[in-house]
Amino acid sequence: MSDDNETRVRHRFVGLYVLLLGLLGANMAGTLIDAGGLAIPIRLSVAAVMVVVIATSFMRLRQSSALVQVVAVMSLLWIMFLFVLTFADFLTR
Amino acid sequence: MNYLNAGYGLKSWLLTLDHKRVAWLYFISITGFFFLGGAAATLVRLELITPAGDLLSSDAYNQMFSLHGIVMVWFFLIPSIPATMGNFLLPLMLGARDMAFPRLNLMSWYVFILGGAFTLTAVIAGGIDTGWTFYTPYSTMFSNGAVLAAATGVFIVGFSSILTGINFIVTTHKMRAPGLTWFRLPLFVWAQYATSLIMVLATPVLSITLVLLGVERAFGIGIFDPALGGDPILFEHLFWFYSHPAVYIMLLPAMGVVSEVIACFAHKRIFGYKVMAFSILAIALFGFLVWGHHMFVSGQSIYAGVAFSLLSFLVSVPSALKIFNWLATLYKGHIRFDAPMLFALSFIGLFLIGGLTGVFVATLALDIQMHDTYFVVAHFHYIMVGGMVSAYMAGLHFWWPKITGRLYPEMWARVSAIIVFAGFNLTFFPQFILGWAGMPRRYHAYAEEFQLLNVFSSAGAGMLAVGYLLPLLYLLWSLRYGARAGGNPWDARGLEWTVASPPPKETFATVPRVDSEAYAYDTPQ
Amino acid sequence: MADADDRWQLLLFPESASSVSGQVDTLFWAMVVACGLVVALVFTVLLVFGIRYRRGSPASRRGSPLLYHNRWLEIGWSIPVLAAFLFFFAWGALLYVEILDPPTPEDGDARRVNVIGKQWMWKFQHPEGIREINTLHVAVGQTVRLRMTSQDVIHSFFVPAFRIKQDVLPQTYTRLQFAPTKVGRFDLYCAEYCGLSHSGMVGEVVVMPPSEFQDWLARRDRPGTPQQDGERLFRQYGCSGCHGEASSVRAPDLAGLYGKPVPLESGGTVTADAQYLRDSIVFPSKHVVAGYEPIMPSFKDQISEEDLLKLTAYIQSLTPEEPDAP
Amino acid sequence: MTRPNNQTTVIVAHQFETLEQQFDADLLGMWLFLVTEALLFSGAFLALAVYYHQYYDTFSAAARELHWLLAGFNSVILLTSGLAVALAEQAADQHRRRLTLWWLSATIALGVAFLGLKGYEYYMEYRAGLVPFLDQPFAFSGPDPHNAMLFYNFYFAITGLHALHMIIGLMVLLVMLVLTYRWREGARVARQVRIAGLYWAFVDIVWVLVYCSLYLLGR
Repeated sequence: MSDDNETRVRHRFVGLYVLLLGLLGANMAGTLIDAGGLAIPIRLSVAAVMVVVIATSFMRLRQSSALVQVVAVMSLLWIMFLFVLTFADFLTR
Repeated sequence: MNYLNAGYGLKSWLLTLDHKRVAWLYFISITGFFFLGGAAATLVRLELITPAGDLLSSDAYNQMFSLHGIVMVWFFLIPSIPATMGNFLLPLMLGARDMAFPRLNLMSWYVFILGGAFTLTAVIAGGIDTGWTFYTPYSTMFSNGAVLAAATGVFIVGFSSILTGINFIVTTHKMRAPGLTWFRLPLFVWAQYATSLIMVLATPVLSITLVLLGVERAFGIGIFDPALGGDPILFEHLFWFYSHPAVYIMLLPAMGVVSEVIACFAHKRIFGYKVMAFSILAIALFGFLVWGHHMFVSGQSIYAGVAFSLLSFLVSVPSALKIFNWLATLYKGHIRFDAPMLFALSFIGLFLIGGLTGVFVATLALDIQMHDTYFVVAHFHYIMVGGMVSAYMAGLHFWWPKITGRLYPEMWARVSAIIVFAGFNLTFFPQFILGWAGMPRRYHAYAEEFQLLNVFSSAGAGMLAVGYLLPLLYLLWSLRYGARAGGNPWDARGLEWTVASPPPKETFATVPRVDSEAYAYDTPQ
Repeated sequence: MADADDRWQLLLFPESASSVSGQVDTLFWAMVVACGLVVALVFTVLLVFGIRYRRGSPASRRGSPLLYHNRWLEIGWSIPVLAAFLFFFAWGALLYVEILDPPTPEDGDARRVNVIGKQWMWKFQHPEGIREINTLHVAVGQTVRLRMTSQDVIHSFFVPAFRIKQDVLPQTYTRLQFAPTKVGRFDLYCAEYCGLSHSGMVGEVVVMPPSEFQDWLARRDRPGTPQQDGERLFRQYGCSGCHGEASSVRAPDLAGLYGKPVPLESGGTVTADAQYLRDSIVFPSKHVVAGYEPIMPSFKDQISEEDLLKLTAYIQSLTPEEPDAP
Repeated sequence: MTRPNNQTTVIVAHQFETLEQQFDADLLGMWLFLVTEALLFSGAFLALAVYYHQYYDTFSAAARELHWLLAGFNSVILLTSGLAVALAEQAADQHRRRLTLWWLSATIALGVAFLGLKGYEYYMEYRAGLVPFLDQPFAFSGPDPHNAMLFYNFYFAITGLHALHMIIGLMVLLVMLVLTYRWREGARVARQVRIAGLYWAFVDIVWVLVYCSLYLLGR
């Protein structure tokens, strides 16, 4: 591992950190605008992007083995089962 | 020098990191819980001999069936096969020296005991009368029992199964001996793996549900409180998201055990190995998508009910396939009827009836009648007791020589298998009819016309008690007086039969290399 | 009920006494036969293989690869299983929707009975205002519609002879409809565990011939119909102050509201059914009607479940009855 | 993929063959544990989503009483601590003891600052009468106070659960600080810091979702 490489990794972390702060700021600023029915999906999407950034880079998911990636995706899939089937009830009452 | 005589002090057991000794710790503790739950069931059945509520008070009766449910589900059935035989055999079958995380393994037993202590505290400090389902708002606002202590106990014991699940998954992925590919694994390992997935994916939802229930009960932080606009049906969704897959935590390991036993005693490779392996995974996956079939008349949307019913029918297909494949395994085999095989065959019969009556309750229009009646009680006892406990007994007898190095008395074991089968059917078959006729469950006193079938049921329970006490006696007896078992008394295949009985402390001096399929019964060992 | 010989019955054919119970029984017995055949088949195969291929028997074991896996056999037995399952699923689902979401009877003649479950009794109020506890009198052949709620925990209204069951929830209205076809007394149970005297929360549905039922109605006190009481309560609780015709406060008009879609301030619409009316009294900010301020105070804990049902009945009566209204 | 390299000095636990196998097993185990944590929180979020669906107006009115700017600043603190722990992992990977100590201490300091601010926020809510339990008077001024209580119950339950995870995470990081200070073997420390860092990043993720769903969705 060269020092050069290390510096690059460090710069990437800092860059992503700035991106995260930007997304947080955008999401907070977004509350000042009336986006109507789109407000909730937009805010959740921005938060989802932040989650993806943290998971893939800070938790090094991208560099992890395929097995670990499958495990991470599995958790999303099961959370989806929980939400979709529960809302199948609440949305059709 | 084997793992049993490698050390004698209490400390060598209580601080052991050897998976084989941890399995013993679990064996002893879940046996205790089994007979505690059984004692509660005995009182329930005694009460139900007569229609009037005369033996126990209503309060005592409600506590007994709640205790029976909580203890049997969380402190016996869920840990039963994985924590005992799974713990003992998984590394042996994988050719590994131990679990991936031996300390975690020991810790999960301590967590289990801690959870048990809380639950027993609940029993002493006022009892628990919510049933094992803890439905709100009864559990949060109306019950006078020690709900908080019991829920804490269940919450804690949940972590024990989460830790066991993580350990098993990592072990199966990372510790397989060279040459032991996924499709060379015994089906027992597949079953443990799928079970562990369910433990890891379902249990946390129960944990958070109990946390929310706990803060509501303890601090009045209403989450499900209808008076604040909270929704009791939401609790049911969260509860059953765990508790339906939990049925498969109990059932899948049983299917694994039965596959091993049938292959050995038919002396033949399991028919359709890959179908069997994939159907285990399919059951584990689909098991997560059907929880709403517990709520067909709960006030859930009827459209959601229709969707959950369809998914429930789909999950029964892989289970049906497994039964057919076990039958096909017998075809042209060399079948021996030793006690493990008798238990395994009774598993098939009872699981078949349990499964088919499950199709009845998955049928929406019939479930209107059967929901919360004795039909449901009979159905899930056929799966959990008839199925799961029979398989547990099958596995216990099958691997007893391996675990202890001693043979059990064969004749007594066959007698006990037959008594259990007969007693079980006498206990629970009448309950199907009772439920169809409309006797609700959890009734302390009941209408007079239900008495005859209840008398049958209670008589059967007596038989069942004898059938379960016998093994306790003769297995203990065999520990001292049983004949010495060789390394492989059943002429079985699999890595666990290649080591001495009981296995040495360091199971594998050199890591074995595997170059054949599982169940290679065609080739002499 | 309690005949001395009652207790020694086998109960294979429980009493069947409602318009749907016969259909449920047909489905049940069809499944018993189908599953019985499967059980017989599996046990026969077990027995035959067990005897023929016991260790030491002379039967031939000449092998072929098909002994260990056979794709066509696997497919061959999964397809019929799946087909049979789908058949029973569809049958059960259609009947379920018919039972729990039934159409209004063609002659429009449905008795609306209010039901309140509480630890540990059932309280009924007839449309004529007659009250009963644990016993519900109805006429044979007449459709009965129950509007049910609970005062405390979850209960479940279960009449086995009618093959109907529905949970009764706090703060929520559930409904159930049945048409008895036999005269007699039928057991009513609470099927959802509700605490200490759960097994004591039992009652009876008494089904009478229509003429006797009319006599029974005539003999009973009539304290006032739910609608009449509801109208009185509407004034007493001050509802009329805002929702009345001469009111100066801007509040939605309630006449002709029931069963109609209501546009909401937050977007979307909701149907003005009984649950909506109840929520609007107890949780008024849950559904704020489009164009109105959320100024209505909550009447939570101020109005009993009985009175809420009466108010609902009154507001419902302000809309002319239409077939198919929930 | 960065891997610990000086295998010769490290004792592999007896059940493993190689250090690499052990490291893979540890990572997989930690990820599986995080899956269970994710499902744990998802249960609470599901309940919140169901109630948002039913009582959107009440919930958003209630959410507007929260101190969203203060909590936003707190988010910045937590994201920064996430960066710090990632850099600590990197430093440990390079076997740079002092740098690792530095970044770990920074992470812990930021985490403590977050909890302190969170506590202050709770205190302000207590003063404003927005704590609907423990027999406190509830002083919400909107239309249906009891309905709004439901929102505050969730607010305290979910943020409380998150704070509990923060405290556990801080204790883990403190242990890491001690282990790094002692520095028995570079590869082992790197592995341990890496796994502790995963947990801290997960706590970060949960907060992002908590902040979005409790503070921002209703605005």
